[in-house]
Amino acid sequence: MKKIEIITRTFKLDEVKTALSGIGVKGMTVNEVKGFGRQGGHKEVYRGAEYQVDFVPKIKIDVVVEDDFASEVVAAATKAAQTGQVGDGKIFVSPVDEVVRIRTGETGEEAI
Amino acid sequence: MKKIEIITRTFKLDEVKTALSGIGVKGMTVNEVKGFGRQGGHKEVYRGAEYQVDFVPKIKIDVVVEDDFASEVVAAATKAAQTGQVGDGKIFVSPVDEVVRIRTGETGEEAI
Amino acid sequence: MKKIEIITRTFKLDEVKTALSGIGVKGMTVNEVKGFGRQGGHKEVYRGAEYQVDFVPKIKIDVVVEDDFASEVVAAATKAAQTGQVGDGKIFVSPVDEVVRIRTGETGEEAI
Amino acid sequence: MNFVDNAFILICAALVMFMTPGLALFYGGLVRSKNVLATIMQSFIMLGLVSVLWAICGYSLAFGTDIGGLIGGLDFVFLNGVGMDNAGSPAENLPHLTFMIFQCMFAVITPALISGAFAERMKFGGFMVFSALWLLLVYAPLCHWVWGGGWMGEMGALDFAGGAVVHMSSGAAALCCCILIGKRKGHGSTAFIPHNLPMTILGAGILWFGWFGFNAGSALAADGIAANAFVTTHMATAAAALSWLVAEWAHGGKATTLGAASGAVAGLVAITPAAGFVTPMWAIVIGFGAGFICYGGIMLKNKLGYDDALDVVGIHGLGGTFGALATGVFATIGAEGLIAGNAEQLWIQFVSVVATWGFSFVMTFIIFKAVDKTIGLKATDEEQDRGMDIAEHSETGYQW
Amino acid sequence: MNFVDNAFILICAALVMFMTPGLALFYGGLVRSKNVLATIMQSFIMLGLVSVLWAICGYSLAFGTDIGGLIGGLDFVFLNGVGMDNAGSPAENLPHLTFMIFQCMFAVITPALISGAFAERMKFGGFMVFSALWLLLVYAPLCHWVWGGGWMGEMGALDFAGGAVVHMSSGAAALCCCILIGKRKGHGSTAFIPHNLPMTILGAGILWFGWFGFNAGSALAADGIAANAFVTTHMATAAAALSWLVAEWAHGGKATTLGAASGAVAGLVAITPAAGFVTPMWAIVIGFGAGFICYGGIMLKNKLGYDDALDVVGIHGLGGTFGALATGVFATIGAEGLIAGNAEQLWIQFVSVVATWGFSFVMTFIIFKAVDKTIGLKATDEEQDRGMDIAEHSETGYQW
Amino acid sequence: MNFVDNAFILICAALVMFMTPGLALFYGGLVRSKNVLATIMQSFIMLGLVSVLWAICGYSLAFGTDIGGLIGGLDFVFLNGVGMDNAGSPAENLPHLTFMIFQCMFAVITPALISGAFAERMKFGGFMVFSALWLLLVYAPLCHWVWGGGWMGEMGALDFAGGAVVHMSSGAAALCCCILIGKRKGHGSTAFIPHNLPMTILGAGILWFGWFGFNAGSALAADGIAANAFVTTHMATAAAALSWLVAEWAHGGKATTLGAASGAVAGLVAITPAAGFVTPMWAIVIGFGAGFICYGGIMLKNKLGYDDALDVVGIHGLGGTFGALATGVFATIGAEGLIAGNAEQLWIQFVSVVATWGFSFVMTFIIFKAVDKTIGLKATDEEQDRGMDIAEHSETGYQW
Ligand SMILES: Nc1ncnc2c1ncn2[C@@H]1O[C@H](COP(=O)(O)OP(=O)(O)O)[C@@H](O)[C@H]1O
Ligand SMILES: Nc1ncnc2c1ncn2[C@@H]1O[C@H](COP(=O)(O)OP(=O)(O)O)[C@@H](O)[C@H]1O
Ligand SMILES: Nc1ncnc2c1ncn2[C@@H]1O[C@H](COP(=O)(O)OP(=O)(O)O)[C@@H](O)[C@H]1O
Repeated sequence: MKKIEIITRTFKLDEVKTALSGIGVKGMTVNEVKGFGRQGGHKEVYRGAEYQVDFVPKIKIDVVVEDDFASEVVAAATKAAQTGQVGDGKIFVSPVDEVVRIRTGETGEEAI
Repeated sequence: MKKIEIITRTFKLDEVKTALSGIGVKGMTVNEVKGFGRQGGHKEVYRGAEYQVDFVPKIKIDVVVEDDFASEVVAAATKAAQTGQVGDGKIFVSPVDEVVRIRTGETGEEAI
Repeated sequence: MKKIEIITRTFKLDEVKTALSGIGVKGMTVNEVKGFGRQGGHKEVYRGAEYQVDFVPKIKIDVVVEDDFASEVVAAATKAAQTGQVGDGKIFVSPVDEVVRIRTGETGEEAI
Repeated sequence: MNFVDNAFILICAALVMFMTPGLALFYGGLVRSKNVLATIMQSFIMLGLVSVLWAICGYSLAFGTDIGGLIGGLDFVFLNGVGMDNAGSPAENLPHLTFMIFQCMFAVITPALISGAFAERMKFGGFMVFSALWLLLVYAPLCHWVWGGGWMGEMGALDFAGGAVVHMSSGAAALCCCILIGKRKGHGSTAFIPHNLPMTILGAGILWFGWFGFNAGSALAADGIAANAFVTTHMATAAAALSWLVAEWAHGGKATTLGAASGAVAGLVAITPAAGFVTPMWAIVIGFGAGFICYGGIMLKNKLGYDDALDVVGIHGLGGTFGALATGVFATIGAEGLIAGNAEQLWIQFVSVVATWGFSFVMTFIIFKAVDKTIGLKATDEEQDRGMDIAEHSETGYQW
Repeated sequence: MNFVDNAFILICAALVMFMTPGLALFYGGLVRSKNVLATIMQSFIMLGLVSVLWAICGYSLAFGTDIGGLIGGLDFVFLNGVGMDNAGSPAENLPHLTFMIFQCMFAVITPALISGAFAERMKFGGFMVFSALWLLLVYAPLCHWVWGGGWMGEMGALDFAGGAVVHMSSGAAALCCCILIGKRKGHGSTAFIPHNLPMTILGAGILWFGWFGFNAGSALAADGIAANAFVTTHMATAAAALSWLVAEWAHGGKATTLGAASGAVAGLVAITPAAGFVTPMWAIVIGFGAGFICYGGIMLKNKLGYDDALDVVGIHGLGGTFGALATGVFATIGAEGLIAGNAEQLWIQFVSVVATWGFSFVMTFIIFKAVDKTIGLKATDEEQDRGMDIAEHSETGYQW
Repeated sequence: MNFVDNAFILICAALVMFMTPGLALFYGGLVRSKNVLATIMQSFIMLGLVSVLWAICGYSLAFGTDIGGLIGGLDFVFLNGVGMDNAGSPAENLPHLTFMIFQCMFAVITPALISGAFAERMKFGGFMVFSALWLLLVYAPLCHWVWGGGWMGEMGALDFAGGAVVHMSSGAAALCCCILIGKRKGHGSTAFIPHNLPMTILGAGILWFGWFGFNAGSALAADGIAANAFVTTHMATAAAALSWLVAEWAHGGKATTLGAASGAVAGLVAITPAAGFVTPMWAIVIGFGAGFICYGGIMLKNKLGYDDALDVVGIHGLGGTFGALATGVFATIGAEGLIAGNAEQLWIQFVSVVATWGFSFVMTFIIFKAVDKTIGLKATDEEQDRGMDIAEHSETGYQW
C-alpha cells in the first residue's frame, strides 16, 4: 500500500477532497502545516520593526491507498489542486507495510 | 525500524499513551488532525445557512520502533483505542531507514 | 528520494531552517506537534488539583530530498538543533517512491 | 445647566463609545481568522477618523444653524463656540461640549456598522476615504434632518435614538456597497464560517451594555423617560434574542449561540427609534417581531445572493426600518402612534423610511463609485486568499 | 423622586447587566473548547429568558403586595402599574421602572450562575425549561422573602445585595443539580483543563467591574452608604484574590492566575450580603477569609467527588454562606452584629442561611426531577464526546 | 457633600478599575502565548495587592497631613477617619471614602503599567515584593507631591490626571527595570511577535473607555471641567490613533491595527496631564503630536537596543513627558500656559518632569537591586523557554 501526502494551499482542501471522494477514496487525514519554499512568505510589522515570515499556511492531506490505485489518486489530486502559480505544493508517495482498522482489527487492503 | 502512525479519537490519547508506555515505548509524537471517513461529519448552522462539515477532529500518534517490536505496538494501540464504533481510526506501519538522536548524534536502534 | 522528519524544540525552528537553506534545501513543511519522551512534561494546577502533562510542544520539519543529499541534511539539522539537553528530539529518515510538483506536474527529483 | 444630566450623559457617552470596540469584536469574530484584524480595524479606526472630522466640521454640519431644513451651518466648525457651559447647546440642560461628544459617539459607530457588508475584501486606504466622505455627505445631513432642526424632525418623524440616522442609513449604505463591490472570492462555493464566536458574543455583550447609553442617554436627561428607554431597550433585546432562537429552531432545528447574539442586536436596533416613545410591554412585542423579521431578511439574502458578509442589511437595515414603522404604530409616550389613534404618524414614519433609504442609497452609490474609480476599493483575489490582515496591514491576528 | 439616584441606579443596572456576559466568559474559558458556546449560551440567554419572564410575572411575584410573607401578589404582572414615576415603587426615590429593571438584572444572573455546576453535559431545551421554572419557583419567592416584604426581611435578616437571594440560592441549586445530573463522561480519569484562561480572566474583570453596580447600587441611592458599599466590595475582592493565592502557594507551591480570578469572585460573593453594613477594614477581613474558605471548599469537593464542574457550590454557595454569617458578626453600619454586641443578629443570619439552603435545594430537586422526567436534561456520552456545541447548537467556537 | 458628584465619581472609579483588566489584556495579547497568563497576572493582581496596601497605609502616605512637602502623615492608616461623609476628605464635595477609592484605582494601575517593560522574564514572587515597595516608596510620595499637598503641586505644576504621577513615574521605572533585568532570551535573534492582537485591541478599547473615568473623573465633579476633560481625552486619543497610522504609513508603508491601538494609548497618556486645562482643538494637536513622538520613541528603542518588551518607556514615559510639557504650553482653562503668555508654567512643568524622572528612576534602581539581591527577579533561560506561565504559575493559557 502507499501513503500519498498532498501538501497544498489551504483553500484547495474542499476541491481536493471532492476530487478524491469522486474517484472512490474513502478516507483521508488532514493537517494544517506551514510551508517554506519558492513561493516566499510575507512581511510583518510590529511597532515599526519589520519581520520576514518565511512560512506560508498550507494543508497536508494524507491518504493511504492500494498500490495500484496510487497513481490515479495522485493524478486527481494534482488536477484539483493546481492553480499554476508558485506555491501549489507537492505530492509525496511512500510505501506502507501494513494498515490496521482499529474498530475491527482488519488488516491490509481490507482495512483501508 | 518502523514508523507506526495511529490515527484515532482525541479522547483516546491518554489511554493509548498509557498502553504504549506500558509495553516499553519510550517516545512518541502527537498531532491534532482532522479525519474524513465513514464516520461522517456534522452539520453546522450559520445564520440560517447549513453547512456540512466532513472533517472530524482526530489525533495522530507517531511512534518509531525496532522492527520486531512493531507488531506488539500495533496490537497494544489497537486494543487501547478500540471502542467498536465507526470512526475508531487506522494504524499505518511504514519503513524507516534511519533514526538519529539529535542530542547525542546516536543513530539506529540506539537512537529510538 | 528520502523523507527526513526532524522533531525538535520549537525555538530551534529558525536555526534549522537557516542551516538547511544554507546547504541548498529549497523547501520544507513544518508542523506543530506534541512530544512525549525522556524529557518529561510539567505539572499543571487547576483550582487546587494537580495534573501531570506529559506532552511537550515540539516542531516537526519534513524535508524530502534526493537520496544522496539525505545524509548531509541530517548532519546539518543535527548540528543546528543540538543543545545537548534531554529533549533535543529525533530525526527519522524514510523512503519516498515518488514526488510530484503540483504546479507543473513534474515528477521525481525534478519536482523537489 | 443641570449637573445630574451632565453626569448621566457623560457616562452614557462613554458607554456609547465602548460600543465601537464592541462592534469591532462582534464583526471580528464572524470573519475568517486571516481577516480578523482588518475587520476590527474598520470599526476601531472610526473612533479616530470620525471623531476628528466631527470636531472639524461634522458636528457643525449636523447641529449648526439650520439652512433650509437640509444642513447645518458652519457656526461650530473647529468646535468654535462649543464650550463648557450650555451656551448654544441644543440641549439647554447640558454643557454644549457634553451634547457634542454624546452625538460624536453616534457618528463614530454608524460608518463602522456599514463595514460589515464589505468585510473580507475592502482595501483600507479606500475605506478610509469612503468613510470620511460618507460621514460628511450622508451622516451629517441625515443627522441634521432628524435631530438638528431639519425637515424630517420638523415633519414630526419620530426617531428616539437613531433608527433612521444610524441604522437605516448604514443598512442602506451596506446594501449599496455590497452590491457595488461584488462578492468575496469563493462566495457560493466555500463556507465562510465564523472563526471565533466567543469573540462575537463578547462583542454582543458589549453592544448590549453600551446601548443603554445610546438609548437611555438619548433622553438627554436622567428622568423617567430615560428610565423608560432603558427598560424598553432591555426588554426588546431580550425578546428578540428569544424570537430569533425560536425562528432558528422552527426553521433548522437548532437554536444557536450566534442566533442569540444576532437576535439581541436585531432587538437593540429595532427598539432604537422607539425606545422613549413606547411602553415596555410593546417593546417586548417589537423585540419579538424584530427577531423574526431580521432572521427572515437574512434568509432572503441567501436567496437573492448578494454578499452582505455580516448581514448589515438584514439586521440594521431591516431592523431599523421595522423599528421606525413600529414607532409609528406603538408610540404612546410623548407622542401618539396608530394604537393611540394617530394613523398619520405611521405615514410620517413611512415617509422618513423612504427618504432615509433613498438618500443614503443614492449618496452611497455616488461616493462609492467616486472612490472606487480614483483610489480603488476591492482587494484582488490573491490578496483575499492571503487574507486582508497580511495584505493590508502586514499583521496576523494570532500566533499559537 | 430623586434624579441623582435615578441616574446612579440606571448606570448601576447597566453594570449589573454587563455581569452576565462577563459570567458567560468566565465560565466559557473554563470548559473544554468543544463546549465553549453551549456554556456561554447558558449564561447569555438568561438575559433573554429571564428578562421577559420578569416583565410578565417574575417582578410581581417578588415585589407585588405581600401575601402571607411568602410571595408577592399579581399587581404588577405585565408591568402593570410600573411606570416612569415613583408611584408604587418600593424605592420612593426612584422611578418604579428603574427599581424594576435594577432588580431584573439580579434575577438574570442568578440562574446563569447555577449553570456552571452542570456545564459540559446539560441539554439546552431542558435547561431553558428548568431555568424558567427555577426563576419563578425559587428566585422570585426568595427575593420576596428578603427584599419584597417577606418573612426573612421582616425577621431582620441582613442581605445587602443578595448573599442569600443570589449566591446561596444558586449555590444550593448547583449542589442539587450536579448530584442529580451525575458526572461528565471521563470524570475522574480525564483532566478537564480550562481551554482559554485569558477569557476567564476577562470575565472576572468584567464581573468585578459590574459588581460595583450590584453592591453600591443596592444602596438604591448615590449616598455615603453607596460609597461604603463600593469600597467594601473592592477591598474584600482584593483581599480574597490575595488570600486564594496564599492558600494555593501554601498548598501546592504555585500561585495561579485562575486562583487570582477565583479568589476575586469568592471575595465579591462573600462581601455581597455585607457590603453596606460593614466597614472597609472588616471587609478586608471578610475577603481574606473568603479566599481561604472557598479554596478549602473546592478541595473538599475534590475529596467528596461530586462533579460541580465550575465550582458554583464552592464559590457561590460557600462564599455566600460565609458572607451572610460574617454580616451577622461584623455589621456596624445601619445594623448591629456580634462585634457591636448583638449576638442575636448572628442567629438570625444563621436561620436565613438554613432556610435559603433548604428551600432552594428542595425546590431545585423537584424542578430538576420534573424536567428530567418529561424533557430530559443530560446529554449522552456520544454527545459529550462530540461536544455540546455541535450536539446542541450545530456550531463550533473556533476555526483557525 | 454633593450627591451628583458622588454618583459621578463612584462610576468613574469603577471605570478606572476596569482599566486594569483592560491593561492586562492589552499587554497579554502582545506577548508570546506561553507567557500570556504571567503577563496578565502582573496587571490583574495589582488590583489585589495595591488595593490592600492602599487601605493599610498607601492612602495615608499620599493624602495624610503633609510632612515637609514630601510625604503624608499616618493619620489615615487602616482607613482610620476615612468615612461615609466628607469629613477630612481632600475633596469637600465627596464622601472621604469616595475620594479614597477613586485614588486607589490610580494607584493600582501604575505599577501594572511598569510590568510591560520586563514582560516575559520576571519571576512572580520578586515581582510582588518589588511592586509593593514601589507603591509605597515611589508612587505614594509622588502622588503626595502632586496632589496631596506636596511641593510639586505647591510649586504650581499642572497634572490634571496623572501625567507625572502615573505615566512618567511608571515610564521611568520601566526604563530602569528593563535595563537592570536585561534582555529576554533570544532578543535580537528571534522575532517576538504578538500572539493575539484582537486581545490587545480589546484591551485598548477597554482602556479608552475606562480612561473617561480617569480624566473626566479627575475634575472630581460632574461639571463643565469634567465635560471638557472628557472631550479632550476623546479627541486627543482619536488624533493620536490617526497620527500613529500616518507615521507607520510614511515609514514602513503599512498602517497596522496594533498601530491604531498603540496610537490611541499614546494619545490617552499624553492628554492625561492636560485634560482639564486645554481646549478640545489643542487636545487634537497634542494627540497628533503624541502619535508621532511615541512612534519615534519606539524607533529609537530599536536603535538603542534595550529590551522594553511592551514599550512602556516609549508610550508612557515619552507620552507622559510630552503631555506634561504640552500642558505648560497649551493650558488656557483654569491655568495659563505659554500660549496664554505664561512662559513660567512651561519651566515649572519642566522642573516637574525632571524631578519625576529622577526620583522614580533612582528609587526604582534601589528597590530593584534590593529585591534582586534578596529574592531574585529574573527567570532563567530554561524557564523562559518553557514559558513563564508554566514556570511560574503551572498553567497554560490555551488548550485547543
Ligand atoms: N523538499 C520539500 N520537502 C517538504 N516540503 C516541501 C518541499 N518543497 C516544497 N515543499 C512544500 O511545498 C510547498 C510549496 O512549495 P513552493 O516551492 O513554494 O512552490 P511549488 O510547489 O509551486 O514549487 C511549500 O510551502 C512546502 O510546504
Ligand atoms: N485511507 C485513509 N487514509 C488516511 N487516513 C484515513 C483513511 N481512512 C480513514 N482514515 C482516517 O481514519 C479515521 C477513521 O476512519 P473512518 O472511516 O471514519 O472509520 P473506521 O476507522 O472506523 O473505519 C478518519 O477520520 C481518517 O482520519
Ligand atoms: N520513538 C519515538 N517515536 C516518535 N517520536 C519520538 C520517539 N522518541 C522520541 N520522540 C520525539 O522526540 C522528542 C524528544 O525525545 P526525548 O526522549 O524527550 O529526548 P531526546 O531526544 O533528548 O532523547 C519527544 O518529545 C518526541 O516528540
